[in-house]
Amino acid sequence: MNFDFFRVLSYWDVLLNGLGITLLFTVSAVIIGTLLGFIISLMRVSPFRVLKWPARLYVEFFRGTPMLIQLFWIFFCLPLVIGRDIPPYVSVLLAMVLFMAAITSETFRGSLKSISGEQHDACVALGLNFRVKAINVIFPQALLRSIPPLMSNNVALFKESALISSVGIADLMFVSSNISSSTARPVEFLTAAAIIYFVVAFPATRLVDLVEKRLLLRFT
Amino acid sequence: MNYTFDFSVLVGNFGPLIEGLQTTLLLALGANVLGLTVGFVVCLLAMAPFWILRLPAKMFIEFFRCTPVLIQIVWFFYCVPILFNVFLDPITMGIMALGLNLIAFNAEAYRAGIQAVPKEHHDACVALGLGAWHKTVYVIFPQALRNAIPVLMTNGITILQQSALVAIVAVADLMYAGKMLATNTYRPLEVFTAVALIYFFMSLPISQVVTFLERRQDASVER
Amino acid sequence: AETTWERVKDAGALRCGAAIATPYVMKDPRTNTYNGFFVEMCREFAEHLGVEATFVDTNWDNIVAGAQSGRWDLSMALNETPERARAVAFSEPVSYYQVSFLYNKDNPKLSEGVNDLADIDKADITIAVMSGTVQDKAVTERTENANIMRLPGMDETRLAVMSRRADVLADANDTNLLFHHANPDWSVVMTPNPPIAPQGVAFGMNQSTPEADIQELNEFIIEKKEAGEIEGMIEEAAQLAVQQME
Amino acid sequence: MVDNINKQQEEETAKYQGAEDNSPLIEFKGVTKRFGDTCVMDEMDLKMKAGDRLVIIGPSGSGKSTLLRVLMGLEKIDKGEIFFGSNPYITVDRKGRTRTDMSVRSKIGMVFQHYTLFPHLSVMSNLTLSPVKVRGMARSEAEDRAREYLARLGMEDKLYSYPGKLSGGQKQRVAIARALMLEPKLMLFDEVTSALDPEMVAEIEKVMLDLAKQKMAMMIVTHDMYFAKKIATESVFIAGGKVIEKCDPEIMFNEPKQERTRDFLDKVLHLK
Amino acid sequence: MVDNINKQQEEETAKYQGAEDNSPLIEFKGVTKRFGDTCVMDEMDLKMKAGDRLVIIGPSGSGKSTLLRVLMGLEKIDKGEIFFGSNPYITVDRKGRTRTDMSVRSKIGMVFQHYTLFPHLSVMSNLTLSPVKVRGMARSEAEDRAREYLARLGMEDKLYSYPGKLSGGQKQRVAIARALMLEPKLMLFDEVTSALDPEMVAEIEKVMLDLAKQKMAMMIVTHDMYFAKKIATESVFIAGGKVIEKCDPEIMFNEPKQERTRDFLDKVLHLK
Ligand SMILES: Nc1ncnc2c1ncn2[C@@H]1O[C@H](COP(=O)(O)OP(=O)(O)OP(=O)(O)O)[C@@H](O)[C@H]1O
Ligand SMILES: Nc1ncnc2c1ncn2[C@@H]1O[C@H](COP(=O)(O)OP(=O)(O)OP(=O)(O)O)[C@@H](O)[C@H]1O
Ligand SMILES: [Mg+2]
Ligand SMILES: [Mg+2]
Repeated sequence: MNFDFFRVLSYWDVLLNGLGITLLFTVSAVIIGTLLGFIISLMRVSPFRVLKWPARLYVEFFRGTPMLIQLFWIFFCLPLVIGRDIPPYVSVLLAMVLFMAAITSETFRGSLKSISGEQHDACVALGLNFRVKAINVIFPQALLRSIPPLMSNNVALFKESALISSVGIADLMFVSSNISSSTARPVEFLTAAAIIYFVVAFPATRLVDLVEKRLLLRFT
Repeated sequence: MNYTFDFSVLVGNFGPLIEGLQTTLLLALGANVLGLTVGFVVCLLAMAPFWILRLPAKMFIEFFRCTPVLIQIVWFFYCVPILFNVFLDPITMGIMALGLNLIAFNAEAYRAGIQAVPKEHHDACVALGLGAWHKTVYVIFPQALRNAIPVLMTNGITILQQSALVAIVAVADLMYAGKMLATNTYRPLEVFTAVALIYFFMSLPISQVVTFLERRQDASVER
Repeated sequence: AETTWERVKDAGALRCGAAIATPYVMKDPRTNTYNGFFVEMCREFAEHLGVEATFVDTNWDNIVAGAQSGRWDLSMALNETPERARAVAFSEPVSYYQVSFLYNKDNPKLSEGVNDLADIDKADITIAVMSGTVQDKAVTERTENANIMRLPGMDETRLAVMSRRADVLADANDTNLLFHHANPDWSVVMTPNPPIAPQGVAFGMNQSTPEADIQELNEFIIEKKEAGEIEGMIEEAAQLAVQQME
Repeated sequence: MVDNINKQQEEETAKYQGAEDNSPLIEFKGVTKRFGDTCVMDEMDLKMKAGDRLVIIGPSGSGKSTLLRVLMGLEKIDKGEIFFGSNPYITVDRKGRTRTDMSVRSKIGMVFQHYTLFPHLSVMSNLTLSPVKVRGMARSEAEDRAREYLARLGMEDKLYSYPGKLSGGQKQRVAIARALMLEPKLMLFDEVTSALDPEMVAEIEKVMLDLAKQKMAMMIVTHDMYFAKKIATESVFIAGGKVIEKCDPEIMFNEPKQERTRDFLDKVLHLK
Repeated sequence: MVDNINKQQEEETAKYQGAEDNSPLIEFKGVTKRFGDTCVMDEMDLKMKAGDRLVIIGPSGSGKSTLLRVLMGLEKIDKGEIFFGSNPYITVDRKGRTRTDMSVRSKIGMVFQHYTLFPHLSVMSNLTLSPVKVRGMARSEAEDRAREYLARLGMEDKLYSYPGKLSGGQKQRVAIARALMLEPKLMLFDEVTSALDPEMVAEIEKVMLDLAKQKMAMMIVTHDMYFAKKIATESVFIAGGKVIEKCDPEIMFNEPKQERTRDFLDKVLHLK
């Protein structure tokens, strides 16, 4: 069998377009999901059961089921449940946001927990009230510690986003299998797509490592 | 909400779901067997002193960690036969595609476990006259394994969940059975909810064990 | 309550569910524009209503659910099957459909050629179909021994035959013919006689669509048919499809 | 028995020259503190006068840290009460909940073994955070005062450094300055030198001796008996949740009355 | 200058009663060790006789640990050679690579500050691992010997405990027993008490004094000058990669010759 990887070049703009869609969905979901995740992590560390338990259940559920079924459920079932139409890109974004919020809330919770008891003691000894302690001492440290794992979460979401092709969103994955079949050249185009994903994700993971080392150097 | 639930569609249709579940378990189990064994070998290669061994292992790991599982599976299913002219049954292919992914992630878990063994223990081995082999077998590996277990288990559940992706290439797993049933009965809500719950209750006990193990390891931070 | 078309007019857009099936519904990957003769029909019907046609990507698994849940107003290129009739309302058929089979002539398992369904209904043969389509149902009902591989979209079914994960691709006769035109060197199409699952291809709508609205759509279709415009559209779409594959 | 000793000691220490202000500063009355089943403070009584520098010694796990943490309001108590001056400071209400007078708590400062500086804030911000945010002091005033304290501790050149860039001794000096910023009436030191290199120990002990000269009231937990002897105006030995011996440091370190104190000192001073 | 001092000191120490065996055990000749740009050992010369117990003191970062680690074969050196008895033990070959005589290395045992017991093995397995796996000793013989050593250190009841269940002092005793199992000719101790509670320090120091009575050759890095004085037959002060002073411990701790030694001791002994 002969391969013609030059074929890929003539479709580069289409593939890039797909990547654009992928990135658009990823970035939007990262922003909204991270904010939501932060709120959920606060619910989980709060002393009130009414906040704690729903948050815990939510996180366990979204971490305990395949993202594909979450996507399907939100895409097909949610409109039936609420009895209203939801535009497809909203469904997909919602699925990604909910998934992202579940994993980032764990990240935030981990960093909140990792702040030693001694820091809390020091706040008492300095007479800091809850507001100052939270805003000036605990959150900044938790946030700094969360940066590297949050960045990893973003890369993970970027990769997981390939799933949205399965409900017809024209992302990189969708576009490449679409071209594969219409040009009858799956090897070339699927390989190209894999390489594009890699080219974006690999430097990102390196960056995570770098930032992690920097932060460790500065704050320990 | 104007939807009337009808979970009775599930009653007569548990057969295909159970069959799908069996396939899902087989896929997850097979991938884990590959991941736990070969992952260890790849980890050793990635830590080898010779770049000839190290480089390909690292490239393998990075490639699988930095591309979506979906494209790995799709690529494996459609491109491998074209490229290499090999035809395996879909379940074997599924196990291999998922297994390769898990190998990469587990290799990293093993590596982290090995690196988490305190540097002082290497020194202690020298002071005790333990050679490289004894040190590795009796001191480093047992501790590394213990360190790695929670991550290995987490990776194991993740691959159980990722195995749902093989439905997209028509391997008849739980997700696929669910999709078929949803299409045939026109009852996606009931079917997908049931499928989601099945996945959830498979992952839950394992993730509870992981939480327990992590807590225990945190409690015994000592040299 | 408002009727469906009134609501569409208010919204200013006719939403059409698009699952890819050349030449009925196609999407040019380079420009992201939709074409195909069902797409044309949608555009013209939208014009008839005085609105824009918008297209919502979907696949064959979900094309019915989408109409049911009101995700779009019209499901394009839906075959009229009794099961679907229970879930959605159909328009007049726009064109006619039957199942054909495409295979690789170099496949050793099929070296003797395929003349009817019995030739491929063997335990070592895998037939790829788009899941949830009529060909899926038809082939499932009529075969006993062959393995059926249900894939979510046309892209995947074609990839399956190309990669020889599947031996035979069961698809609409028009669609298969086009694929054959694009790959004449290895593919062969067999159209069984008597035809398998001959039926109309129509628009699907939510069952709550008022009778009068359906009637309005039907009249529109019949008018086009009688004017002979449909054949022209099919021809045009087919040519476009072949071009795209090059 | 313990009560007897305490009374006897109080008479003796009253004569001791280091203690100049005889008004009571802190008084523990029958304070009991349990962690689950282990009773860390068992109906403990303890008095400290305003001019005192009280050194607390005792075996590991005897509850020295717990004593200081209770006083700082970091741990609840199960029974008893603690007075500050003549006001009740920490008490236990009818439902067994610990009540703390917050206005009193703000008069006590504490320095910990592991510095516990805020790593994301500069030295300056570490010092000014509480005065500005809680006490409502003007920022410029707080900064002036921070400069003054840091200069006094020889750290004027590290004003805008981050804690991660400082040595252990420097961190501990910043932690002391941070506690002093609130001008506490009483400072608590819990093994503040034991995480430091031996040479830096001398550095911090010098700072504490300087504070002693300024008549600051201190409670000090330390394992360095030589330093303890030098700084204390008063010393207690605690073990098993009780005050075993409380007396003049001269007496404690040279001829302890109690068998257990002698035992402990022999061990720690390597006399055995 | 350093050479001069060393010669002078050697004459003096020869008279010292503690040292009975005058044959050389360890000799450093011009050993240089760099970490990147910092030179931690700078053409260092050092001699130790077979009966000696050499205490090494010096400021933090002066290279005391590095000296012991080089001797244990844990660090490479850049120049110079080390003799064991009359045999070259560690040398540098023409290409700058460090060559270590493995048969000699197995005659040296080392105990570390942080115990470094293997947490996944019981006390017994910690002790028998090396004799059985490396020396090929029969398991029963190794276990007998382990029992003997543990009994000698008062640990006979913890034979099958896991390190996680032991106190710091107990862990350190096990670590010492583990090193002794190989019957080394020379034991290296690197601040073995500085991670321990003060009372446990006494426990471990007692064990070391017991070993001293049995004439075991030791090199000891410690920050406890009182203990140093008690155990040493010989002492060196190092700073800046050089041996600043090497002499009888009586002289070192009472009237050090060198300004820098005096300075250091004043600080550490809280005399300043
Ligand atoms: N948060 C806690 N939960 C349970 N037990 C505790 C807690 N804090 C302290 N303890 C126990 O209370 C006892 C006293 O501890 P404390 O830290 O006050 O001793 P200490 O005298 O400061 O000892 P050290 O000299 O080792 O610092 C110990 O037995 C300890 O195990
Ligand atoms: N692995 C290493 N890489 C780089 N520098 C090192 C390394 N180990 C030690 N050093 C440096 O070498 C110098 C000597 O360190 P060493 O640990 O020998 O000192 P020390 O005398 O034992 O100090 P301490 O009393 O604090 O234990 C220090 O400046 C240290 O920073
Ligand atoms: Mg304490
Ligand atoms: Mg050291």
